[in-house]
Amino acid sequence: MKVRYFAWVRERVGKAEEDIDPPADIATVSDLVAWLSRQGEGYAYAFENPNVVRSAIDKRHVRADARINGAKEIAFFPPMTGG
Amino acid sequence: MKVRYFAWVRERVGKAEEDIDPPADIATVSDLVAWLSRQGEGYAYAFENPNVVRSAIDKRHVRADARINGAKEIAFFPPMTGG
Amino acid sequence: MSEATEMTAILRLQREPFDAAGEVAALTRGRADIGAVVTFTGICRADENGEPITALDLEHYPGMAEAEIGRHVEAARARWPLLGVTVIHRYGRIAPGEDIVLVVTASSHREAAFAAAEFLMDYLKTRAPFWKQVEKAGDEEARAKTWIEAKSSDDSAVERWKSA
Amino acid sequence: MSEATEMTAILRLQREPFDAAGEVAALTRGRADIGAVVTFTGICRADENGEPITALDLEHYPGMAEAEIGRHVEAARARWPLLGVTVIHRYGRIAPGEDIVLVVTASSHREAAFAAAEFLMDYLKTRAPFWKQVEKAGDEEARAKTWIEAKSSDDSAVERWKSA
Repeated sequence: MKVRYFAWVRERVGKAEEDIDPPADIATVSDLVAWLSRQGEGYAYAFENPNVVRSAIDKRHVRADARINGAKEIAFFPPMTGG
Repeated sequence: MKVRYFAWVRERVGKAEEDIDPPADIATVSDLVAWLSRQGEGYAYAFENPNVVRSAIDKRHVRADARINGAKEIAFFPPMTGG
Repeated sequence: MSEATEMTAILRLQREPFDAAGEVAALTRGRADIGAVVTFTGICRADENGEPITALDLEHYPGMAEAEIGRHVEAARARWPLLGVTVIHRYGRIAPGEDIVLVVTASSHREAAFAAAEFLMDYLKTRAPFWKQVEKAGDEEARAKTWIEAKSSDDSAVERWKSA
Repeated sequence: MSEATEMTAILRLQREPFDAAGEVAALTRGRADIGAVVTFTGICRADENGEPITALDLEHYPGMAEAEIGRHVEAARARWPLLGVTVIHRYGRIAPGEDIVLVVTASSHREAAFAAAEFLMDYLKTRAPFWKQVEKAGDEEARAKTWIEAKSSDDSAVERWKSA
């Protein structure tokens, strides 16, 4: 599964994307956020306030309780500031 | 006092403007409408439904109960359809 | 006048077509405090109430039209933090596809620009002394002209600005 | 597809500046069923929260940005009788005075054109995956970059489209 990071989430994690292989009991986006937060200081910093970070599965916005089963690409990013 | 007519009010009255000298007891716009309606068939037709015709005194919208004393120019016209 | 509140207002009534892009450029040129520009262009359609037309003919009340639009531009300025407003309204004969009216509003942020443009259009429709006649298809002799009736939906649209 | 409901939708993300007037012309050319065109242009200001900036830098999520904007263009089409929609959003470095985003909506009447343009802008601000960084004044080394925080007023603006 590919994970992509944008804006300050990308800067804190220290990379724009990576391939990950989380354990089988990681079922939802919030499980994945908790698991990623344990993968190093940058991750912990990026997700220090998990309610602020938004997520998308396969290029659609999802909530934290969305299931990640079957996802090809999961993205994490701050609230959008386009327009 | 100058009176101006626009759109179908102008067409029905048969002229775009005229100078009038109404009797002294004609105090308001609705008095003037009633008086004009008696000046001929075209006027009667133009003002047959006085609630539809709008009026302006010195280039400002006014209601039918506005006093005409001191007015230089009074205009009558249908509801506006600009824009 | 402080630079922060500098506001350009342009108001023109004319028979000739206008250049919307040129008007927007004139309003924003050399400024870096404008963050949002809303442009409304009203265009003559080839039909009115489902019937084909060959032209619109717009009559106006010279002097009052400028004064009335000017009062509403002032009201918009008083109500929203505008940095620029342009209103151009044509009169005379206008063919389908041609522009009729242009409203441009500029502000730091989009909310004021959108609200002021809608406010001005609602008032232009119901309060500015213009009257539209449609010219229906036919040869020179047979061309019937009919005055367009005011729409009650336009009256309701203008009402919303009174309560707020 | 019947001619009466023919609708043109143009959606582009690009690094280069755009030509708003050319986009409006492309949307309206050769048609006489469009009576109202609303154009919103978002422009880079020289200040952010009162502090001078030298540029904005826009990051986006390629693929998702197009898909998300496309979904909202579809939602706008479903909700209002639109005859044309254009959305262009730039990314990369943008200097003060330069355009950032363009939304053009065309309809027979003004209400739909205004509402759809506001709807699309509210959604672009809060749902399209773009992130703005401001570059503050200073020499090449000293230039500090800061991510702009999302505004709660933008979240409230988007809420209004849900109840209606």
